[in-house]
Amino acid sequence: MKLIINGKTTEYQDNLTVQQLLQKLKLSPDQVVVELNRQILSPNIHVKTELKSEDTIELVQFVGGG
Amino acid sequence: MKLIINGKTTEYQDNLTVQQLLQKLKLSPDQVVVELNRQILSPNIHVKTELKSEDTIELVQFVGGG
Amino acid sequence: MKLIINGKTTEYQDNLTVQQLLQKLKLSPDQVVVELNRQILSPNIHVKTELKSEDTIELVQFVGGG
Amino acid sequence: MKLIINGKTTEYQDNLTVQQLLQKLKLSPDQVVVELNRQILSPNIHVKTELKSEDTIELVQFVGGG
Amino acid sequence: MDQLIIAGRIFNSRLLVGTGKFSSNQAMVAAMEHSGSEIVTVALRRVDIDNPDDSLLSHIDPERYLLLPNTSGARDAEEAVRLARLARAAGCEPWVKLEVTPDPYYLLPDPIETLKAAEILVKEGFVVLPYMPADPVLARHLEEAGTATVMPLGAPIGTNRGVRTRDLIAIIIEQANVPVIVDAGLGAPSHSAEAMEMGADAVLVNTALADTADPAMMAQAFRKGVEAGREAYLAGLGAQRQQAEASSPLTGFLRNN
Amino acid sequence: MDQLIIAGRIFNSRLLVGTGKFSSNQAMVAAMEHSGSEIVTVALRRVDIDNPDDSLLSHIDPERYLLLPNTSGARDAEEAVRLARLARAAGCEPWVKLEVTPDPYYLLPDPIETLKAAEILVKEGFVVLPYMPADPVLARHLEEAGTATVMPLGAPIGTNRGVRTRDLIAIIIEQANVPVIVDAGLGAPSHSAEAMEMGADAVLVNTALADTADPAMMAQAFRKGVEAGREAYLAGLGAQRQQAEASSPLTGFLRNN
Amino acid sequence: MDQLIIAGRIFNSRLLVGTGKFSSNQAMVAAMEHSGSEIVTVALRRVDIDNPDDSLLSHIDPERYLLLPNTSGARDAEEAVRLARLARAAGCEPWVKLEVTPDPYYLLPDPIETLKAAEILVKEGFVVLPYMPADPVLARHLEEAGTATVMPLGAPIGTNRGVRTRDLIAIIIEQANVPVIVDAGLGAPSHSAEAMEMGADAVLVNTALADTADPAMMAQAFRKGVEAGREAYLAGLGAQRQQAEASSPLTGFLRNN
Amino acid sequence: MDQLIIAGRIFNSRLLVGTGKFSSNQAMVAAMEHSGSEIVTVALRRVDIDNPDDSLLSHIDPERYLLLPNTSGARDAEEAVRLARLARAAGCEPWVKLEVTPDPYYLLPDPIETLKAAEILVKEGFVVLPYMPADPVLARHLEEAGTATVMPLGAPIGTNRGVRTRDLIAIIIEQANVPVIVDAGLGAPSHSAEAMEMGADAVLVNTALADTADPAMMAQAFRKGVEAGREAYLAGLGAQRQQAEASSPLTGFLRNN
Repeated sequence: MKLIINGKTTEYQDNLTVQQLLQKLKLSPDQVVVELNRQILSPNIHVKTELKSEDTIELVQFVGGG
Repeated sequence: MKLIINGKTTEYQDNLTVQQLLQKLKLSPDQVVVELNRQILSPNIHVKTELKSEDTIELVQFVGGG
Repeated sequence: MKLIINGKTTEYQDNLTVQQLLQKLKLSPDQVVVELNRQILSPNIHVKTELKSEDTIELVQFVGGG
Repeated sequence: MKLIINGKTTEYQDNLTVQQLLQKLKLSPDQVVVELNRQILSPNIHVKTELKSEDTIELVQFVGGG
Repeated sequence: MDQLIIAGRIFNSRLLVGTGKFSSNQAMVAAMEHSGSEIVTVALRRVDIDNPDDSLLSHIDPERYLLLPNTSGARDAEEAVRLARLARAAGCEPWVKLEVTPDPYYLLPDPIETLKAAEILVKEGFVVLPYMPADPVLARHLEEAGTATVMPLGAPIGTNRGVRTRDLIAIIIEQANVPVIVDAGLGAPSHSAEAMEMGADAVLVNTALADTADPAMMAQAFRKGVEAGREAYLAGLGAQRQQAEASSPLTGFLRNN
Repeated sequence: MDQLIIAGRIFNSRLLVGTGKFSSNQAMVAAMEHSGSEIVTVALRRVDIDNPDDSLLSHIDPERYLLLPNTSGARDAEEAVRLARLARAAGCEPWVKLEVTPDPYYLLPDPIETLKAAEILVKEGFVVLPYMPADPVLARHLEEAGTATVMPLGAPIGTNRGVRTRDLIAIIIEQANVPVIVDAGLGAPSHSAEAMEMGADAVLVNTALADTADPAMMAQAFRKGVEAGREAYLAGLGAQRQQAEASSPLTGFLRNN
Repeated sequence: MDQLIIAGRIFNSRLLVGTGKFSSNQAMVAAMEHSGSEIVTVALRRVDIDNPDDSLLSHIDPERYLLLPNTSGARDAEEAVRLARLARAAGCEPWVKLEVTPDPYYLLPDPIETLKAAEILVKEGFVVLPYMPADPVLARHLEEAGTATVMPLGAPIGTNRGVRTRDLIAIIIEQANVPVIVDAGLGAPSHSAEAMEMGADAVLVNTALADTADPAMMAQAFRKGVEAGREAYLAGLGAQRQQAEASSPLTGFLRNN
Repeated sequence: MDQLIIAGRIFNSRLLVGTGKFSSNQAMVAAMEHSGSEIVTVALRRVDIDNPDDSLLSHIDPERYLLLPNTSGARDAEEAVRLARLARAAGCEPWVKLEVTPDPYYLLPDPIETLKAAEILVKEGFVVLPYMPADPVLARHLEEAGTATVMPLGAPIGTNRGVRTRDLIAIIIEQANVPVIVDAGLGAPSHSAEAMEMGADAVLVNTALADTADPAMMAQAFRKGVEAGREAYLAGLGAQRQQAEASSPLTGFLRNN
């Protein structure tokens, strides 16, 4: 399955939910916000959201800023 | 005939063209621009433009400005 | 006896020491500095300093200043 | 004869007048001012002013300045 | 008691601080604490998948500070709105420091796109604090659009040049019905004091705190500068004079004239 | 700990205050207390024989404040020396703020007479703090004459115009080996902070405190302004830049470019 | 030869003058002549029916001056467009100085409505010279909309305060691809020279010429000020320094050290 | 006709130029000619015995320019007097620009030594033009000593920073009975125009002319700047305002309100 994550394309063998993807990437859901195909996902649906090939995912977090 | 000229209402006995109005007001057509009911009139049609009651006329000219 | 005090001339009947003058003027010696004929007097000699006619006395004190 | 000219000491075999010194140095009298032992010399006495050993001579001229 | 009220919320500090460019999180936290600030700005960025840094948020006590996400990096209204929504989704309260800066060199705010984004975000229920040029007419438009404050720039971000737009900020302060927060360019406590003496309601500082050998002491200095300016404004400053005026009585010196 | 040392004496406050022109002694005392100052200036005048006002001194706690008599009103060195001697005779310590101002209109200091008086007073054992033009060469002459400080003016007395002589005061600070105290013209806390940020050792303020609706609050504001400027100076201020510098990271926004 | 080109039209003067507020038409004409200007602005107003004044135009030689009608008085884009069309109908060339100033007190330009009007007028074939805030991003929007110049304000109209928006105008000049004309607030020839030294292409002045005892001499003074600033810009100004630099050689004075 | 009179001598130009630091004598001469100046300053130095350069004087037409020798390099009154005498012995008229600058770094004038030298030189029949700090009281002392002018500095020599001592120079101009010539630090024509608008009688420029790619054009620019400022001063400048003032009539736009 081909996913475009933060602008980079990556191959994944098996199917994934958003929750599983975050686990693979070692990201805790309360640290990042997930945007799937330009739609913001609220954390509570990570578990039941299946990813499909060509999905575009943005993972963002807070950093220092003025 | 009731004309609203530059915001003031005035009564006129007989019918008037724009040209005749300017003559009455002693204004030369090359000094003023005439706006009739929000439409700008080019000088060459002053003569054939009949005014009717309730017409709104703006007569403007250049003054000093920065 | 004629004394010039702070620029003003005053007549006094009887002889005076500096101490007596201050008493007359109701000025406490620790509030004012006395200059007698351009010489600064230290408080401890007020009592034995006799004034004579034509003496010029300056009485100064601290006031608010920047 | 030892002359201190503009801070530098120089040896001269024979006696010199100020005029002769300027000639040796290829300096025209109307371009420089001569100070001999802290006394300013007017050009007209250059010719009759004999230099002696240990004389201190300053030769100055105009340069650009603000 | 003298308090700053933004969108109905009460603050006792009139100094907002940014969290960018600090040499370490420790330096940042020290600066935040010494500043006495109750509002700190943060930015949103993509996670670096390969080495995700530890979360900034773990260093900021949400009981003590209101987290104010900015939309820095947005070049137009659409990008700014998108960032604001992401920030809210991250669990922040719906407050946003709106920044739209198409020019990456001077990072100056875009009046057109900023107003457009403000109108959208207000409708979506955001409390909008817009970074803006020192433009009194634009300030009125933003206020009419429902922004919670206006944040005119004193000088371009990070220049440390102070209140270079003084005349125009004075007009904004005179005309505004929402708090005026001077943002950007304040490089020294004297700059922050000057802004407050003019009647600004608050100031926001970041570069000046991050860009020093001792962020904690500098933050404390700005805290005092802001308080000094505010208190002077409340007490009432004397007018500038052309002629001198003696501070000591001139009459009655020891001479007769 | 950061202390101000003048003639070997240690002070914890870097704000000197004048006692002139207050609406009441109560207002003066309140300002003195809130300023945190440890040095207050006073002037000498003839007693008004007909109605002597109550002594100023009864309002100033000598344990708390060093009384610094000035020579205001003096138009030349001779008058200044005479005033200094009278002040000492009044029981003050031999400290004097030397002021020689021949022009009653702008009250600007006389460089020639000030230096002359300084040389005499130093010989007589006075600790001399001379009010002076912002003139770096004169500052060196005074220092060589043995003055304990130099006190260049920021702007003419009472004008509230701030550090208008900035370039020259910066040179004085750079070259001085004695404390530099900026005196006169500082009308707002931001002005005092600016002077301290430049590296001044202290400032003296009077008119700005007396000439306000709330002297106590204004004095506190100046106290904070002076501390803010000093701490910023110690922490190290960033340089002014022509170009902007982002306070948020610019890279990695949600776009692919 | 150094010429100003606006919308393909060549001008030898870089000073535009306004015709408002002169004590008499004679004073206005004298000022125009001594200014050397080739572009003069005029306004449009309702005729006073009861006593129409003599036409301004009879005093302005169309061979010598390009008449530039402004839209002063317009509070939004619609009114500005209406005024521009009337001016064109009056026989002027389709040039317009676009002014949209909703606030009658400070007369500051509206960035939103100015851009909106500019887009309409450019489409209608006008050569648009927009009066605008000193806002570099707005300048780019206007340029992209097709305006012939940008005219950032130096200070609010009629204040005579000079180039108070200096930092921002410098950025506009650096980034602009159309002539930058500094408008409003220039009260003295030194102000106009400063703007030109910064690299402005031209300046517009009115109040300063009308508001003086001798408009003709003041106009000549501004002419020289503009030329002086332009020539200095072309010759290349030296940088400001913190340290002094001798203008006379320091070495080799009459001493041995 | 508006003329400058110094020591009874009439000049039509109010711009004095220095001859230092030019890249070539040709550049210097071109600058002198385009400046319109009638007074040029020169310095005195030891001849370099080993390679004496060609005389500066051969490039300066004595019919056209009054040669004004300065005492640059002098560190005290004695050295200044010695240089003045040497200059006179060189055949110059007894005019001297008095400079005493003990500090080789900032080259600031010494108020004490300058006054001392002025008193000596005036007694010896010199026409003395003293370079001085912007110190109004010192200006009076120099005037009383008999100097022909006072020459307060705008900023340290060669810094190009402009009239940084503005407030004090304004007081000097107000009080002086001799011509006030602003010297040093004027780096742009706008600076010279500003000084003249304030009422200065003349300015002296050197570094700004030598330190440019085109000295001739820069000299012409300063000439125009000086004339512009002078004419504006004579015509009468308008006051600065806080509020805007319309340059177009505001009433009677095409609406009924």
